[in-house]
Amino acid sequence: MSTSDAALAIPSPSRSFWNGDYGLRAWLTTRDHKRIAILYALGITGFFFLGGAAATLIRVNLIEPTGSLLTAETYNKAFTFHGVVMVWFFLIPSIPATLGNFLLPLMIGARDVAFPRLNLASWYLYICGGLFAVASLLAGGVDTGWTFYTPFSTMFSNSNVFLVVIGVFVTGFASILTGLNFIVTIHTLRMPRMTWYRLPLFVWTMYAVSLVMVLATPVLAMTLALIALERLAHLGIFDPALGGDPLLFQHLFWFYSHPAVYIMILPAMGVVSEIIPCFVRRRIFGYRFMTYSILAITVIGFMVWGHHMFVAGQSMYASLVFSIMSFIVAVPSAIKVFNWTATLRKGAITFEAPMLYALGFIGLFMLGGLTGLMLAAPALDIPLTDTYFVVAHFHYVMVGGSVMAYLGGIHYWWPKITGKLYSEGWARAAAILMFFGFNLTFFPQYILGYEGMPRRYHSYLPDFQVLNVLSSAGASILALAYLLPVAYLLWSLRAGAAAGNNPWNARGLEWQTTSPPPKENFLSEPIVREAYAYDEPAP
Amino acid sequence: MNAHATDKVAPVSRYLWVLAALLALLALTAGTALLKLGAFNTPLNLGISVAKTALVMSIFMHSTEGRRLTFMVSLLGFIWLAILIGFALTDFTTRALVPAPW
Amino acid sequence: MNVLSQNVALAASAPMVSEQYDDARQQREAATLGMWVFLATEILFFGVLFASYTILRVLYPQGFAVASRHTDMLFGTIETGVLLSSSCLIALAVRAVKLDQHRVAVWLLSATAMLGVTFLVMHGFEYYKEYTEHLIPGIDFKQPAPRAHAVELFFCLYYCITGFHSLHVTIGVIVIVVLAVRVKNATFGSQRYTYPELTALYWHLVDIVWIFVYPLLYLVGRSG
Amino acid sequence: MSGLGRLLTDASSLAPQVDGLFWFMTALCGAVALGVICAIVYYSIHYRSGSNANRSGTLANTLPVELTWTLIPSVLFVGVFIWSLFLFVKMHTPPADAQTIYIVAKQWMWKAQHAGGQREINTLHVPLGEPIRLTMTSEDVIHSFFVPAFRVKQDVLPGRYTQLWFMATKLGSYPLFCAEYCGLDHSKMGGEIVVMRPAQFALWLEGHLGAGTLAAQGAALFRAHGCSGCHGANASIHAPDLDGLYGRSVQLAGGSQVIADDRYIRDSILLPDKERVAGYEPLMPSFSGQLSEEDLLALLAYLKSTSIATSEPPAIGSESTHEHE
Repeated sequence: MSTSDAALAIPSPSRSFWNGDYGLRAWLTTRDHKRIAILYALGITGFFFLGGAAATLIRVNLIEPTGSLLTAETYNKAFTFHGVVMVWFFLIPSIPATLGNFLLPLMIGARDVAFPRLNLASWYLYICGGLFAVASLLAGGVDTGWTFYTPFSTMFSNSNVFLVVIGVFVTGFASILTGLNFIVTIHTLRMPRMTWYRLPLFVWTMYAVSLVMVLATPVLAMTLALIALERLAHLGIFDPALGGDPLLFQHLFWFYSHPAVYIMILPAMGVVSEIIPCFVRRRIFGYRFMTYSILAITVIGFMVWGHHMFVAGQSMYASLVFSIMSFIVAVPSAIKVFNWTATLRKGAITFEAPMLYALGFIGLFMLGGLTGLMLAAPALDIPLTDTYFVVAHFHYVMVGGSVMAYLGGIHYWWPKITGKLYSEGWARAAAILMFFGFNLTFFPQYILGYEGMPRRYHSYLPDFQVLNVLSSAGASILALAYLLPVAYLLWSLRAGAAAGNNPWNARGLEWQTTSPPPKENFLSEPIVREAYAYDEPAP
Repeated sequence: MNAHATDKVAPVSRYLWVLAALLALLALTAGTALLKLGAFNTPLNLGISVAKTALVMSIFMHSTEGRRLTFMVSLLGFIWLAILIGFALTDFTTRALVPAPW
Repeated sequence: MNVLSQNVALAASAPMVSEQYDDARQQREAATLGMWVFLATEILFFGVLFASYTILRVLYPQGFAVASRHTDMLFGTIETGVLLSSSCLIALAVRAVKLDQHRVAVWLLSATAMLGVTFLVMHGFEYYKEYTEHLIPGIDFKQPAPRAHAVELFFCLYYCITGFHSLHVTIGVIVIVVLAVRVKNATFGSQRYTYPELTALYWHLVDIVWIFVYPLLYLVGRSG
Repeated sequence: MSGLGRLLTDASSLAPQVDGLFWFMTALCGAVALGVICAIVYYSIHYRSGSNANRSGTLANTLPVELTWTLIPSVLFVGVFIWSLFLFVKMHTPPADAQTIYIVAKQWMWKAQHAGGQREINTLHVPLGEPIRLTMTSEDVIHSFFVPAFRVKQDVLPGRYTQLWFMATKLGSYPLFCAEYCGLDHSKMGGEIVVMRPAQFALWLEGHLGAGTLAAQGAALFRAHGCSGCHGANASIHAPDLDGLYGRSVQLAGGSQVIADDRYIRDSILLPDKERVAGYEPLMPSFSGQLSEEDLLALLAYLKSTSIATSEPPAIGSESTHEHE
C-alpha cells in the first residue's frame, strides 16, 4: 500500500520548497513556514543529543553506588543541564515548532502562518536562548536543577545561574510568539469550508498548546527575571532571610511548569490522533469528545500546579484543592486513551513504523498517566515525591509519550516533508528497540522510587544498585535506538525511493499537495471534507 | 467590516465624557483612600479600578464592538491572572489553620 | 513588543495584502487578534508582579500600609491623570486618522507622546526623592523600624512594577512618535488604520496597568 | 535483592496505611492498564489488515460509550481522592500527646535536639511505639526530611517551622535522606533513625545529657540575651509577661487575634513589629542575626515549658525531661 500511488505522483522537484533559493542566506532569511520548521528541526535535534549526552553521563555515573565517574559538582551540573536543555530547548518546541510549523498551514489549507516574519524571529530567539544555555555550560555549568528553587538559586549557588536564566527567558519569547502566531493562524487562515469541527485533531492540539504557551510562558519569564534580579540586586522577594517567601517562587514556577507538561503532551496526542486512524483505516472514535478533552486538559491543567508542592510546606487545604483538580484533569486524558483504543475496533490495521510508535505511545503514556494519578493523591505523594518514582513518572509521559509521538510524527510525515521513503524495516526495528530500551531504563526507576531512592543523588546506598544497573543498561539500548533513525532517515535523503504525494493513502489536506510541497503549499485548491474520512475514497 | 471607516466612528464628545468619568473616578478613589474605611478601602479602590478599566476597554479600545472573539480574548489575560492569584491564595490564606477542624 | 508591532505594522501598512491572506479584511482581523493575544500575555507578565504583591501583602498587611505611605500620593495621582488623558488623546487620534484628519491626528499623537514623557519625568523625580530617602532595596536601604523588612519588600515590588511599567511607557512613546511621523506622511487614512489602532491598543493597556498600580502602590494605608 | 527488604519495611504506624492505598491504586491502575493493553493486542490481531473479521456494525452514536468511560473513572477518582484525603489529614495531624524533637537542617547535615538537651547529628534516636513530632527548620536552603521506612517526608524551610510526625513500630535503624536538592553534597546529607525500646531509649537519653534540658538552655539564653530584662517579673520596662504565653490566644495591635504558636514566637523574636501585642509600645528590637536556629528552638522550648507548668494539659515533650533529671 505504501508505495501504491507513488507511480501516479508527478515528481516536481523544481517546485518544492527545498528548491528555489539555495544557500545559507536564503535559508536564514526565509519566511516560509516549512523552511522555518526545518531550521527548528535542526536546532532541536542538536539540543536533543546535547541533553542526551548529559543523560549518558548521569546513567554511567549511577552504575556504581559511590558515583565514581563524576564528582558531585559535575553530576549536579549534568542533571541541571539535562533538565534545562530537554525541557526548554527540546520538548517544548519539539512538536509545535517543527511538525506544527510545517503542517499547521497545510492542514488548514493556508499559504503560510499569519505572521511569517514573526515566525522567523521566534526561531532566532530560540537559537539565541539556546546559545545562552550552551554558554552557561561552557562558562562552567549551573548546579541548581532545572527548577531553580530559591533560596538556593538566588543566594547560595555560585554557578552561572544568571546566564541560563536569561537563556530560558529569551527562548520563552520564542514560545510566546509561536503560540500567538498559531492562534491567529487557526482563527483567520482556515480555508472557507474548513470549519472548527472539521479540523484534524492535530490542529486542535496546536490551538490548545498555543493557548498554554501564550498564557503560561509570561509567568515563567517574569519569575526568572525576578531570580536574575535577586541575584544581581538582592531583592529578597523569594528570600526568607529578607522576609520573602520561597514558596511564592514555587507557585509562580509551577504555574508555568505544570502547564508546560501539557505543552509537551498535547501535541503528542495530536500526532497520535493523526497516525492511528490512517493505519486503522477508520474515523477516529468520538471526534467531538476528543476536542472537548483537549480543551478540558488545557484549562484545568492550569489549576493543578500545587500538586508539585504537597510536601513543600504548602497549606494542607491548598494541597487538597490541588489534589482534587489533579484527579479531575486525569479524566480527559483517560477518555483519550479509551478513544484511541476504540478506534482500533473494526479497523483494518497495518503496522508500519509510525503506527508502532503510536501504539508504543499509548502504552507508555498510559503508564505515565496512571502513576501520575498515584502522585496526585497527597497521601501517596508524601513518600513518593522527590524520589525516582517521580523521575520515572515524568519520563514515561515526556519521553515515552512526547518523544515517541514526535518520532512517530517524523516518520509519518517524512515522505511529505522530504519526498523520500525511509527503510521500513530499519524504522520498525528502531521503534521496537526504543520501546524495550525505554521500559528497561525507566521501569526500574518506579521500584527505586518506591523503595525510597531520592532523585538528584550523585551517590546512593548499595541497596539500590541492582535496579540502577538495569536502568543504565536500558539507557544504553535507548541511546542506540535514538541514533538509528538519524542514520536511516539521513540515508533516505540520498537513497530513498520517491514517496509520492500520499504514500499512506491518508486523508487530511497536507496529503493533497505534492511531496515535498511547493513553496506556496498548494498548486490547486485542496478539497475540504470531514477529518479522518477513511470510509470515503481519497479525493 | 467592509464599510468605510467613517461609518462607525463615535463622536468626540463620547471620548471626552469618558475621560471626564475616568478623572472623576480617579478623584473618587484618591478621596476615599483618605477616609477610614478599614477593610473596605482596598476593595473599593480595586472596584473603582475595574470600573475604569471597563471604560477604557469598552470605549477607547472598542473591545465590545468588533468580533465576539476579540472581547473574549480581551478577558483572557485577566481570567488567567485570577486563576494564578486565586489558587495561590488557597495556600497563603490557610497556612495558619494547622489543625484540621475535624 | 517591538518585533510584534513591527511585524503587524508592516503587514498592515504594506501596499499590497501579504501573500498568506486572501484580502485586506482578513489581514486586518489577523493583526488585531494578534495584538489582543499579545496584550493578554502582557497582563500575565505584569501579573507575576501583581501576584507577588498580593501574596506578600497578605503576609505583611501592616508593613505594606506603612511602606505605601512613603510613596508620593500627589505625584501618583497626577501621573494617573496624565496617563488617563493620554489614553483619551490617542483614542481620538485613531478616530482622526479614520476620518483622514491628518493634521489633527499628528497633533493628538504628539500630545499623547508628550504626556507619556511627562509621566516618565515625574517618575524620575519620584525615584530621585526615594533615593534621597534611602529607599532603594539592596543598594541603599536605611529605614528605622518598625516593619523595615516589609517596607523593603514593598519597595522591591515598587521598583519592579514601576520600572517594568516605565519601560513599557518608553517603548510606547517611541512607537507613538514613529506613528506620528508616518501619519504626517499620510501613510495612513480611512482605508488603512490598522497600525494606528494597534499602537493605541498597546498604549491603552499601559494605561490599564497603571490604573491598578496606582491604588496598590500609592493608596494603601493612607487613612490609617 | 537484600535491599528491598530493609528499605521497604513498614516501620511506622502510618506505613501500613500508606501501603494499603498504594497497593490499592497499583491494583486499580494495573487493572486499567492491563485491560487497555489486552484490548489493543486483541484488536491488533483480530482486526489486522486482511483478516476476515466482521467489520460491520460500527457504532453510530458514541455518546453513551463516551459518557460511560467519562463517569466511571470520575467516580473512581473521587473515591480514591476521599480515601487519600483522610489519610493525608491524618499524616498532617500529630496526636496531642506526641513528644517534640527539634530538627535543624543545614548544608549538609541534620542536627537534632531532644527536649532533655541531648543533641545528635545525622542520627536520631526515637522510642518505639510513642508518637514523635518533629519541629524542623533550616539554616540555609530548602531540605527535605525523608524516612522511607516510615513513609514520611516533609520539606524543611529556612525562616519557618514545618512539622512532621510518626510513631515507630519496629525496632532497628532506618535510612534518613534529604529529598530536596540542596547543593553539592545533597546525596550525602543522610543519616539514620534508630528505633529503641522505651527503656533503652531512656538509658540512651541519660547517657547523652547535654548542658541541661533544652528548656533550661533556653532559660539561660533568655537571661543572657537580656530578654528577662524587659519580660521578666521585676522588669521596669512595660513588656508582656511571657510565662504561659505558648498556646494562648493573643490580642494584636491591629485588632486581630492569633494563637501564640511556634511560628508566632519565632516571628516575634526576629520580626517583633510584624504582629505586635495590643497595649504595648513597639520597643522590642529584632534579634535577627543574633540567635542561631538552635538558640531559637531552645527559647521556644523554654517558653513552652513555662506554659506547661501553668496550664492544664499535661506535659508535651517534657516527660523524658523530668524522668532523667
